[in-house]
Amino acid sequence: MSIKTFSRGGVHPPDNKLSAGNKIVELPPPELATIPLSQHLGAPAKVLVNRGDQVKVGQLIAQSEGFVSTNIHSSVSGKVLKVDQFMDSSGYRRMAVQIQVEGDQWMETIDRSDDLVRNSVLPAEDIRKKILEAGIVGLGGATFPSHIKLMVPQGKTAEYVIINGVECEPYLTADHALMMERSEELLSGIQLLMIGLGVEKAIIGIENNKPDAIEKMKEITRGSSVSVQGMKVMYPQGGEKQLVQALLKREVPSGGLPIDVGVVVFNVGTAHAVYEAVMKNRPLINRIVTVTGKGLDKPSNFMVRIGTPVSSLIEKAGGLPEATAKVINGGPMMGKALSTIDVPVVKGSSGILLMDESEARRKDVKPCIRCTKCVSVCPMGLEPYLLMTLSEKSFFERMEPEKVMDCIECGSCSYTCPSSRPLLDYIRLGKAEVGKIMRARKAV
Amino acid sequence: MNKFIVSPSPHAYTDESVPKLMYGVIISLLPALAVSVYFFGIGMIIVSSVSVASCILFEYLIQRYMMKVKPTHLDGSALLTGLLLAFCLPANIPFWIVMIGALAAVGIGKMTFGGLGNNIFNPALVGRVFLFISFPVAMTAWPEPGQWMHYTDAVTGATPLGLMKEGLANRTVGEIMPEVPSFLNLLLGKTMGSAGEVSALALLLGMLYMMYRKIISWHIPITILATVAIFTGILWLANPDRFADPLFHLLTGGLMLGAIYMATDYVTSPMTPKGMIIYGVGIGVVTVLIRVFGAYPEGVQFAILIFNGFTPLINKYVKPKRFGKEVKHG
Amino acid sequence: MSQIIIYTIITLVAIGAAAAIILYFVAQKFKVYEDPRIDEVEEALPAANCGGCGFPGCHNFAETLVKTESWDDLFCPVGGNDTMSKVAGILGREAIEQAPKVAVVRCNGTPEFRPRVTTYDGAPTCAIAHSLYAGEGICPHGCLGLGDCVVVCNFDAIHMDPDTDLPVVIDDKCTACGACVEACPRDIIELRKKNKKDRKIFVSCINEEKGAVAKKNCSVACIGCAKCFKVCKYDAITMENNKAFIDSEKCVLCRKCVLECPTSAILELNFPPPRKKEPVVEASETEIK
Amino acid sequence: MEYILIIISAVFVSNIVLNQFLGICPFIGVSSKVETAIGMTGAVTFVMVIATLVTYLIYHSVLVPLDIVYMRTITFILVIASLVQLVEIILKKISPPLYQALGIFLPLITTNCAVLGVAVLAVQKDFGLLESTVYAIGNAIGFGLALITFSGIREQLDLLNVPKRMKGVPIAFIVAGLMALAFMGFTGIV
Amino acid sequence: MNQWKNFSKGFIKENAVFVLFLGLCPTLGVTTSAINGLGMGLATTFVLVMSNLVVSLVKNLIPDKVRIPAFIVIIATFVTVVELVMKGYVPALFDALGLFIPLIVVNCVVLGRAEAFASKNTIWSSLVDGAGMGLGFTMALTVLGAVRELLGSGAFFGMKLISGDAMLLFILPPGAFLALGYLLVLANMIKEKSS
Amino acid sequence: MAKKESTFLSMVATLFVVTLVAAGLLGSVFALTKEPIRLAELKKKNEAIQVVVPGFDNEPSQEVERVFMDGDSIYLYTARQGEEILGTAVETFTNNGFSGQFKLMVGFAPDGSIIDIAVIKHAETPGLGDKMEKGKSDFSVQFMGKHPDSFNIAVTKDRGDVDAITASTITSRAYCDAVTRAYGAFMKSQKEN
Repeated sequence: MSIKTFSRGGVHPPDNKLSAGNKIVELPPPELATIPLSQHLGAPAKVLVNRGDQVKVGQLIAQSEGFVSTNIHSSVSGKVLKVDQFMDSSGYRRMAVQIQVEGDQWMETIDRSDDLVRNSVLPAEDIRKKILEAGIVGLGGATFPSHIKLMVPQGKTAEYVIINGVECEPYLTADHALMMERSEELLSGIQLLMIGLGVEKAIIGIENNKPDAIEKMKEITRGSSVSVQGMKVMYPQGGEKQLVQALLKREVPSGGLPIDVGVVVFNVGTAHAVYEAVMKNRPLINRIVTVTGKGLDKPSNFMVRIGTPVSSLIEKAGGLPEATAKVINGGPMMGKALSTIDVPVVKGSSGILLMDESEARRKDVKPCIRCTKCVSVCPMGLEPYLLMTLSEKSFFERMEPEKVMDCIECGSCSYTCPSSRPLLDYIRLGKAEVGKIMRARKAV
Repeated sequence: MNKFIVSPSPHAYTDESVPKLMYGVIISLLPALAVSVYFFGIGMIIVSSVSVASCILFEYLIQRYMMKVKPTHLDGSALLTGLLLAFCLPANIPFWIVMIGALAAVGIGKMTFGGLGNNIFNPALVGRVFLFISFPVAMTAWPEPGQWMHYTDAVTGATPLGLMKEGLANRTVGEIMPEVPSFLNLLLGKTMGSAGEVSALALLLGMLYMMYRKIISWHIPITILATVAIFTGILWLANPDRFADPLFHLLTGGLMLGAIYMATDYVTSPMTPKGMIIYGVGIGVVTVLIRVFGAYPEGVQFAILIFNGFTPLINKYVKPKRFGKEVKHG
Repeated sequence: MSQIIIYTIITLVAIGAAAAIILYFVAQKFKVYEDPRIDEVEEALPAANCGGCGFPGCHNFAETLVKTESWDDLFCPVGGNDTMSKVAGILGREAIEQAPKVAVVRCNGTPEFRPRVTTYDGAPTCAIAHSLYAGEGICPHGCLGLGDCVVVCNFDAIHMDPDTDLPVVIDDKCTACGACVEACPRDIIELRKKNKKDRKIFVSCINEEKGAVAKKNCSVACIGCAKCFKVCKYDAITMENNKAFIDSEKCVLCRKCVLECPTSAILELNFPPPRKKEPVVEASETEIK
Repeated sequence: MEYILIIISAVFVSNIVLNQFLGICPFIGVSSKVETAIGMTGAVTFVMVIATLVTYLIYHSVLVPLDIVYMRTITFILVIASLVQLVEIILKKISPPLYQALGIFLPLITTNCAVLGVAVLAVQKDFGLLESTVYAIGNAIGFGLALITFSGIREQLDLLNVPKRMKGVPIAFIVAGLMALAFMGFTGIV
Repeated sequence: MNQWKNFSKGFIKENAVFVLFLGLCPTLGVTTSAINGLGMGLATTFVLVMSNLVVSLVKNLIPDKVRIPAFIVIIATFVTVVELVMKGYVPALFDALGLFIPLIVVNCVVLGRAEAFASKNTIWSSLVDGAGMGLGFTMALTVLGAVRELLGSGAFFGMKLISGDAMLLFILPPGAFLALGYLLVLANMIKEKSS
Repeated sequence: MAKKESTFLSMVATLFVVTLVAAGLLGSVFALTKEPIRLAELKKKNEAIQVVVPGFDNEPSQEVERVFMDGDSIYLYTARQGEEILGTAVETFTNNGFSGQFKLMVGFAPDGSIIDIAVIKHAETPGLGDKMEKGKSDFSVQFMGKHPDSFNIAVTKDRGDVDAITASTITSRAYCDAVTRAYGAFMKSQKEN
């Protein structure tokens, strides 16, 4: 088969997968864990514990509040120090539970053994319920509660489960490591998702810069209804819509979801978490985080408890280099810059990337010369140069017809601009303003 | 404690930059420049250096003293404008006319609109057409190639297109063709014409280089050349006595220079491939219309300016194919 | 010769009469109801139908004048101010006399008081920085210093002070149009009553953190101690969300609260020479310069 | 063929706006948006053709036989003014959508010198009835071409960083000048 | 009203061309030389003064609904008078101005003043207003004409200042637009300076 | 302000009066200017004839002859001094100008040689084509005294004897076309008489 990729736009930033091939290192629980109540898209969870309470690993400490929301579990055992506002990665203060770690006592219901459990006999409904209870969210970074994806809306049918092993972000290797080391569990998780959705076919998409992962997954999935597809390296292939289009030649309609074309997409990490939740009864309390950067001593893939401070991760990877100028939560294309490293790892943290001044600084902004590069790299077929100008000059009402809401914020435009224009910055602002306009219209 | 830099994503950028693109274009112009200097000698050297120097100087002066902004005269764009302006002037034109052209190009064409990226019309072309209309005599006296040491005193003659336009009034194409340089000479540039437009071969080399560097895409130049070839081809087939053959039209005049360097100017050309094709076809058609039916022997500069004017409309109505409008099953 | 004059008269009169009669009857027959005020306004306009106002004709312009709320960009170049005020009269839109107001910036978080812990490197607008993170200073309510308010001001009445990284309002130029209030993503700018000699007293902080946190973020933050609230005899001060607010309508500029404030979060501007409390007055002086 | 030449000449070679300087006021005034420009073009086409026809008839059946051609200006302007109002009133009643699209531009056309200019030019050039009509259509297209292109450019200029002093009318004239410069290329086509 | 103020406003503060952007067609069309601009300006001034005079005379006799047609007739009458007189006594200028003489009828300045000023003011004020606006218009046309003549044919009021060709562009249509555009910028700058 | 009310009657009456007065005024101005206008036009024509066939004392514009050529009429004016025919002024045209039609007045001596040529009306490009006008360049001078039989009225590019105006070959060529047409008309009228 020909090498697949999506049909429109895309860029190819240097890979920089420094930590590729490094084994996953499991880190011990931190001394002090801060577990935010809002680690997912949607409403923050409602806290169930009070100051001074004793909690165990895996204990539910905050409950899903509303439809788009999810449960939060304690990732450590110990005493609740505070339920208060703590600084999050953006410097704003949000509610979180801070726990003084004492020992490592787990909930009795959790199966902590390493034994592989295959072939679930649970009905689809129970699988969905377990996923809901375990507080699983999309681990690729979007943190959309997974149980909602498993509820296929009326009138629509799911045909395919697509598993996203693309990891198109430069530097990040967490998914790669997961596929290499937990491939059996991953396959089991995929099969659970298929049962949960009542779907016969699943495809794992992996970019060609991870040949060993493709090999491994192909070997394991042989004979199952799960197929593995190697893909041309191209950012942002990991975007849901791009992935679906690349693998199935189906275009998710504007404003729609993959389910509109009969597809549900999960990240490999999510599939693995589903396995843990359903087969081992273990809620989402830890995740794999890549800690990387050119100045770092030991770029690593860590298995970390949610709530561990980022600073301690960096410490374990060799310590913060003197020249560090920027710390990014996630990859260089879509990650979020941190204003301080005293923030906890959350469900959506896929990597911690350190950059020095020369890498981090943006170049001086020059005038747009309309070179068309941003238009040709936009995977959504938008015109970033126009959107930015409209946003800059506050012509927000003209941005809606230009489909600004289709923007997936992949950053390809800003990446490619020879004038170093902050295209995505302004487009994001425009999206927010257009969103306001649309909501106001709906309200009338 | 470290003071971290915070910025929205993305946090990675390409190495491309505006100066790099501009200098890429300038490199691709070197073969044509070399050919021009070879044929027109000192005249070309004077014209191009005066043009480049005045464009840069005027850009600096206007930005510094009239717009009161930080001058950007060294970002390569003024240099490029100057070079392109020199390319479409006769190599024997007095230097003060070149300076007026540079003032028109930079002052009217570019700075009036706010500088790089804001102009609607291609500055070099504005300069050229401004001069062409203002100083028709000086702008249509073309030096014969090979006069190394002559500048304004060079012996002049008519361009192949001029010969054709004049000749067709009472003679047939067949009778005129012997007076026109051979196609080989047209390809190499041993003919009369604006300094930089004579050698089709050198310009094509430049185009290949720019395409290889991905500075320009094929859409605009190829559509223009193809449209001109097809349109003149039809006319030629219909009446070979009245209309010259397509090869003649492709190799003569400023077509190559216009199609490859002027029409592809980022700022003034459409943003989408579809738009570029509409633009290219339009320029091709208007060029041939003016060449064949109009009063001027050459039309490409007017055609490009006209379609520079249409570019905003093209951009408004020709959008890239959005993701996810139609859903294909299967 | 007189024959030609007669022909002229007959022709012109005939054409004129024909036009008038046809128009009259057609107008009767094809009458369409319209807001009568539009006609009234149109009457007041010069009827030059020149398009100088940017509208395709006086009628259209009149319609817009009647129907739209904001007349910001509407002006008739032919009739000038007289016409416009007449139109305003017809529509009863005489501007309601209001007590003059002026914009004040309610943040005093200079780098000295509010250390900068990060460097912002995104697009230089407050709106984008605000949606991204707390800002260079640690206070998530403080001024971002990127000047969105400066950009929107049509009267050059506001500019950034490079020493304090805070915007400065020039009272004489400020028209209290409110554009900056709208533009500030953090709602730091407020329109307050204009007092004699541009004097004003206000709480130059809008943070909602608890006292300890606020103090940590910025040394001149309002820590919600309510001392000013207790000292004010005119009920001009209210406490809400851990901070004080001085109502400019009730405040009599007695300056008791200024003396009381432990963090110098209450600013007094344009008063006679300072008596004590140096940091505040210094800051205020830089602000009015 | 002759009619085609008349049209080409009116549209490109001696474009009514860029070459003859007629209809400059709406060209500057009603060109800030493409949609408005299209509406204006429709209205101008409509009125220009009818006005040229009617004035042609009046000129040749009244003024010439009575030997009072010096009355041209005054009769033409009267006729055009009444005509515009007539069209406006009728359109408003008969087709409100069409009125919404074109009607709002109608009053502006009375003082659009392009309409009177074309009517006068058509009789000056000794055109026949059909020729006059074609001439009016050609000029209307020419007006539309210039106006719509120009409005496209102005929409774009809104998004660009035009220097403050140049903004508005001055830059509009510069753009018009450069368009006129480009249109000079058509010289001699007809 | 202060008559001097009333008169002088047409030159700078409410200049028809540079400030109000009215009457642009003849401004562009006839200004290939200063003398043409002057001639056109004076012709327009005559019409303006006369129509202002007559309109203010009859303003109370004309019902509102027909005032526009009546004004148009009045204006058109004076335009035709100008047309006939010029044809008879200055045929060369008439030929040079051509179509733009009848087009004074549709010059917004004329109808605009009649409607906005003359129909509301006394005869004397209307006369002064018409003269002021008209002479302001004349000044604008003459300046533009002089600039174009100077740049385009190297002459000033017909006197050749340089031998040989100048920048032809400026007496051709594109030059009219460009020259007016830059003059407007200049006018803006002067306005900025003065205020 | 006391304005008249807009009743149908008052409206019609007002318009009636206004148009009546306007028409009366116009009619009288026309009557006054009719003669000067006629004279001005006559003067213009006579001046052109005066340039190309100087020295006449008759009214050449009264001695008109019309010749049809190339779908349009060409007027010939005979200029006399006393009884002697000084020459014929031919009002000719060409449609090949750079900007369409232009008109020339060509004066022929009775033997057919060109006395002088004047431009009546043209729209050629200023600074280029308009150099055909007398005084703007020496272009028209080269025709003076030449006889079309011996002087090939065509630009040198077309193997004729006329030196074209620099950069305005089209105008020059059209000029020759008009002169040739004038000569044709002149010969035709000579033959007929």
